[in-house]
Amino acid sequence: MLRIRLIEEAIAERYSEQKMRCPTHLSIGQEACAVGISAKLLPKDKVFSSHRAHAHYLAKGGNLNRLIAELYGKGSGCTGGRGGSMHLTDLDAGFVASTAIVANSIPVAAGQALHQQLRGETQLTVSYFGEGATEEGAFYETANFAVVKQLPLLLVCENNRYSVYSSLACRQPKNRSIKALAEAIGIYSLEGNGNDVREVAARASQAVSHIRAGNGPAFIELHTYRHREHCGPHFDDDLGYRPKEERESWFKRDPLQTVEDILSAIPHWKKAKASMIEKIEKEIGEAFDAAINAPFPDSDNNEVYVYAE
Amino acid sequence: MLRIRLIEEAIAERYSEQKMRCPTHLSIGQEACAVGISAKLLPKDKVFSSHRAHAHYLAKGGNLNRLIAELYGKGSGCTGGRGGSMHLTDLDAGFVASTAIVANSIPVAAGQALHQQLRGETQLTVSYFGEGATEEGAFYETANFAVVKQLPLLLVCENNRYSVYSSLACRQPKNRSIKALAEAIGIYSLEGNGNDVREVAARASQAVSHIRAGNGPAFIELHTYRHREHCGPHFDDDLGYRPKEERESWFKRDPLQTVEDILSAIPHWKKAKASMIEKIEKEIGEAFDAAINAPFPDSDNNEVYVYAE
Amino acid sequence: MQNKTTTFAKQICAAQASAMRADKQMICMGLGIDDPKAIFGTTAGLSEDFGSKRVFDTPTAENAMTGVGIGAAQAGTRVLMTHQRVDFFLLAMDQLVNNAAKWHYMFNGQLKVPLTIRLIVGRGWGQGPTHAQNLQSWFAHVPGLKVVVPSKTDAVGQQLYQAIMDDNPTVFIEHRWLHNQHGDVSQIRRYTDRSEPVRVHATGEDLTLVANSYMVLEAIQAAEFLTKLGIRCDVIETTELNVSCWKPVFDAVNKTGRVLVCDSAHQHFSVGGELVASCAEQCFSALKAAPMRLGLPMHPEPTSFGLTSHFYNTASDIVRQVGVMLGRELPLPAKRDTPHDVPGQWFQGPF
Amino acid sequence: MQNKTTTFAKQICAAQASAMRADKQMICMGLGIDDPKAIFGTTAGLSEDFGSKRVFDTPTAENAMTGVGIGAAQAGTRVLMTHQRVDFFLLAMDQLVNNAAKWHYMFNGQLKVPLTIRLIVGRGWGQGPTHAQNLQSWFAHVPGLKVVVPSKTDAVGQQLYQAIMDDNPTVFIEHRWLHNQHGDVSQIRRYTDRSEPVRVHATGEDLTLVANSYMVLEAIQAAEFLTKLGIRCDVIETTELNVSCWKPVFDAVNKTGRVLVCDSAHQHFSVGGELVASCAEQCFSALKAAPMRLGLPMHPEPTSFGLTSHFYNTASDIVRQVGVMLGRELPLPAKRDTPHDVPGQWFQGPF
Ligand SMILES: Cc1ncc(C[n+]2csc(CCOP(=O)(O)OP(=O)(O)O)c2C)c(N)n1
Ligand SMILES: Cc1ncc(C[n+]2csc(CCOP(=O)(O)OP(=O)(O)O)c2C)c(N)n1
Ligand SMILES: [Mg+2]
Ligand SMILES: [Mg+2]
Repeated sequence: MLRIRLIEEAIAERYSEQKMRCPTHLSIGQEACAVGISAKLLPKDKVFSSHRAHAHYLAKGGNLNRLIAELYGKGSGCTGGRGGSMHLTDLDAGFVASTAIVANSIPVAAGQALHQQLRGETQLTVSYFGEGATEEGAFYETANFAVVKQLPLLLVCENNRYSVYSSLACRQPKNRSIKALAEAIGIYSLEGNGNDVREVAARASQAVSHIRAGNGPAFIELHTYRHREHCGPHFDDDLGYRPKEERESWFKRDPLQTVEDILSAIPHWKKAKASMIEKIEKEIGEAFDAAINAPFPDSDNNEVYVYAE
Repeated sequence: MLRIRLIEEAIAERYSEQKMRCPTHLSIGQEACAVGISAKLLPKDKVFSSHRAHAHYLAKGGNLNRLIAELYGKGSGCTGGRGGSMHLTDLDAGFVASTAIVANSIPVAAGQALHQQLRGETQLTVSYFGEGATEEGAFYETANFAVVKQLPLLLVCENNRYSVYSSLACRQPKNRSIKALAEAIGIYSLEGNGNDVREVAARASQAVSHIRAGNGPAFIELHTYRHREHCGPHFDDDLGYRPKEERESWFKRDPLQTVEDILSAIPHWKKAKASMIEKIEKEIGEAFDAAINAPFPDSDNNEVYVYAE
Repeated sequence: MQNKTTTFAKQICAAQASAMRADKQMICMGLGIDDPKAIFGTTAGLSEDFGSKRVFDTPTAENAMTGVGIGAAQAGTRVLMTHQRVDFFLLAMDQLVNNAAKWHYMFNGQLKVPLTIRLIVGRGWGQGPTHAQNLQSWFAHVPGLKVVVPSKTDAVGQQLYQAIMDDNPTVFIEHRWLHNQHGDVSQIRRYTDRSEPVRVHATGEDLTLVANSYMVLEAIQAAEFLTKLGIRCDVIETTELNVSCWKPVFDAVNKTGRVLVCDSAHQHFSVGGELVASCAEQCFSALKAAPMRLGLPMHPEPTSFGLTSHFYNTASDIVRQVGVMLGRELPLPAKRDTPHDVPGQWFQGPF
Repeated sequence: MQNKTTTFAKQICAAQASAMRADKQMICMGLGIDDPKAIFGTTAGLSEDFGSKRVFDTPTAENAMTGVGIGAAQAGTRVLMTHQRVDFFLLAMDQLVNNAAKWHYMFNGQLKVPLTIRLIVGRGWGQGPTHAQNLQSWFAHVPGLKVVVPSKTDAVGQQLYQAIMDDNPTVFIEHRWLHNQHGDVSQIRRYTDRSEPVRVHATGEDLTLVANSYMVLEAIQAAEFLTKLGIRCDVIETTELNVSCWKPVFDAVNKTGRVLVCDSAHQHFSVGGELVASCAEQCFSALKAAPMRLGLPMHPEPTSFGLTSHFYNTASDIVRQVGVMLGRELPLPAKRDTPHDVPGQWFQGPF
């Protein structure tokens, strides 16, 4: 979690140099969701995500160097510069794909789960998305199908209360419980504090057991909050679209702080943390150096891979 | 109800003459839904429907002559032969439109309700659709928006258990309650026996009061059963896609029989009914004669109305 | 091994069965795929032969189900999906264009999407504005999609088999009036033994007819009639809607100097338009007359029998247009004896 | 009354405000329409001026919301909807094509749909495969839709105003790189005082350049450069994508005998294709050289800065192609000093 935070902060810091030239949605503030869920996954489980995918990719074990290189549009990026931040993949890590159209990777994840079911595999598939995505019919249609077919699919909704600058008020009814909605569709559904990694892991554990026992799909709504602007590196609370009290109360519940409060009781935590940070920063520095020094892909190959052979 | 039944039976009888050359979905068996709902509507309320629209159109007061002429593709049809059975309209009666794509008139109905709300009118809008339509994202997205905006919209789902030849098993989870689903979306939701016109009217009355009191949209799930084939005039139970017991039990609960059981207690009912039938058959006969004798529209005008002036 | 006892629909069935045998993991899904009518008979017996795990009906949810197909396909399960009308598939454009068409490219070749989508174009018996659209030009405009538009019973089996076994997302567009077309059974061959993306049905010196889908049958009839008048036409079918496959068309037009495109969709911003444009670009110096096209008028198909008599182009319209291009008034073929809104006497409605 | 202080985005804003004043019932909706960024500034102030009942944000549900817009429009409320990218609107094709485009026709003139849909085409700064598509040819292929593709600040206000006040469903496609284009303020005029669907930006005898959207600016630059070389070109903009409005194009091509179409979308099965085809059909005997087009290659826009340097055509590509058509090697304009993936130095990313 600390690692993801440090990586994304490094991205944020360097973004203004204008060398990472693609739309970038940071997960800062929401890391506990990805980390808590991933803690209960096996390497062979598959993961799909949305435009806000860095944390999901990294928590599943996605390659750091290839992520950073992708942001720089380099040939060594995870899609060779073709997809950018919104289209990540690391098949070795089981992170299949993230996509930029709201909700449109959800049905694809269900297709992956269908494949797993047909092969009789014990793997499962996770689909991460925001609460905004639950307004799209694609979410609903997929959830229905997943129940009909009893697919090994874990739907994870990170409810950060905003879709770009839009609050819930104009998008969902007051008192909407997305968890209750998923339940009415027929999915085994859970809910939790997305800023508390232990709680997320506990819910993930329940959901994953349910699915691995062959009981069909599960759904988890995680309440959380994004720290930075929707797209880009900055804080944007000067824009005033999020109430000050709301923001402050959520920032106080920063998922890293929550963990810190617990870990700091451990003897020598400070020292251990410092050495962790040192190691991570070294790794990050190397990733950036490698990315910056890597060559751009050759645009002469732009015609390659339009069609599979 | 009797009138609608007799009209549709006349259509069925004459369909094989191959003069009504368009896909035609009969409502026979489901008439109580349209009649019970319409009983609680005012002329200025608006109605939208799906491919199976005859009963909704007639119950709202849609013109019979123009319906039959439309089936015959004549210039005197309600769309001058352009739309056919699946695209009915009678603006004078408040029947705005039916459409042939599953679920796609539901959001349009919500738009009509939005218009009513913006104008501060006390009218409401009804959207009729089948249980198959609730599998489409369009239903869900519309329901969500209707609650957010508290629209004067009545969603009526006629659950006849089949989508063409497909039973619920491959389309919706076991134990799915569409009513409960609508409730979880946030709509005031009711459910009832769609083959009992009094029960339908009672539910309609509740729903309509809720809406007219300014409390936002309502939803009614009506359980019912279609008697004929999905599209076309015949019975098709030789195909065996509907269990015999299921079919028989539903046919026993024919909505007309249910009413008959009550009315037959009235003195002179037989005579009254016979004279009603006579009157209706005369009306039907005239409608068919007029339609058959009417000229086809002039195909030289095919370019007219592609664009509004 | 050939005989006379098959139809277009049966060949489609056979192709699916062959593919399911060749790839034991392949699945087929679609609304009504296993119902008593079996999508106009084109999927008859599949669920019985391959089981309900591999051949299954779905909820009415075109968009998500397409995404499911993409997801299973990229995971390694070959997928065939079927929709009873092109019009219904409009709901699934996001999945088709933003995912299926782009994933192989966007993920730099690491993923591929062996997904085939069968779409059926309605016509006649009051199909009307929302059951008769052929949006082939939409699909052809999208890089990453393959678009196959079959027309003949002798080839459709192999064409569908290839589309299925191809590792790319392919839109396979069948015209409803072709399903009952009789013809020779032809063996489904190996995948590598590909049939041509462009088929030459006739050759001539005077003019090149280029057609797709049902219009191929009309073009062949027109050419036969014209032959009797001493006018010899090429009849070329663009089965694959991909300009880079169309060299045989350009060769033919360079030979005849005259091209008439017979399209099965609306006239403008169409496949027909692309063919005229490509011929103008590639064969300019050989052209003896303006390249021309016949397409559907720029309004929806009306429902009424009384309104559709001239909506679709027939062999007669083709002959007339050839006359215009040759500067001669030509006699026209005799009127057909079937009503204009049905594919043949065997059809008793409704679709 | 003219001055130099407006931009394309501001004119779009002004047109919406004018329309909302002219039609007191009109509504505007769209994701983020009233947020702090106001759709790249194109809706700034609207919700303040006209209230949140008439200008409102919506759930992320493109398909149903389009249906809602259609429903309100046919009921008598004029509707404007805005989407931040064309790509997102792929979810709404069923409502657009099966309902909006067809209702006036299908219900025999009894209903009409005064709905305008603003769509924005992304480009550069890593917009990539799913944020940079321009599907204008799709919309133009559908009878019943009007398609307007503006390019210049002096006209965009009137063009949008007309689109809104028109009683037909209109797709209004704005290129993201145009929003900051400076220009003269021009008064929004009455609806009846229509601007032309085809605009002539320059006239010449040697060759006709036909362009749409952002490519109009490139074509104008190319023509200016060519003038210095003594080559005089027409520059004609097809603002409305409707063949029946294009007589000025055909007149021009009949005059010059040479046409180069500069399209802003993928090359094949495109608006550019339709223009080439229509010119070949209508101007055949006047043509001195094969009609040509420039469009985007048939693969998605890759994201990386390193991959997009040659993806889009510029004035330089136009000049080179003109040289090819005239059989002369021409000098090319100097390279620009802004990075190729941003509209100007002012832009600091991300979109
Ligand atoms: C279909 C579609 N509509 C709109 C957008 C623009 N968009 C990009 S991200 C986003 C916000 C989605 O909100 P949510 O799902 O809650 O995710 P979050 O950004 O909060 O993580 C929107 C509306 C899009 N990419 N796709
Ligand atoms: C989007 C779409 N998909 C499929 C169809 C084909 N279709 C026509 S009616 C129908 C059945 C719909 O079932 P339901 O909504 O329950 O209505 P019912 O026919 O039972 O009244 C189907 C699948 C269609 N018209 N539109
Ligand atoms: Mg959110
Ligand atoms: Mg049903």
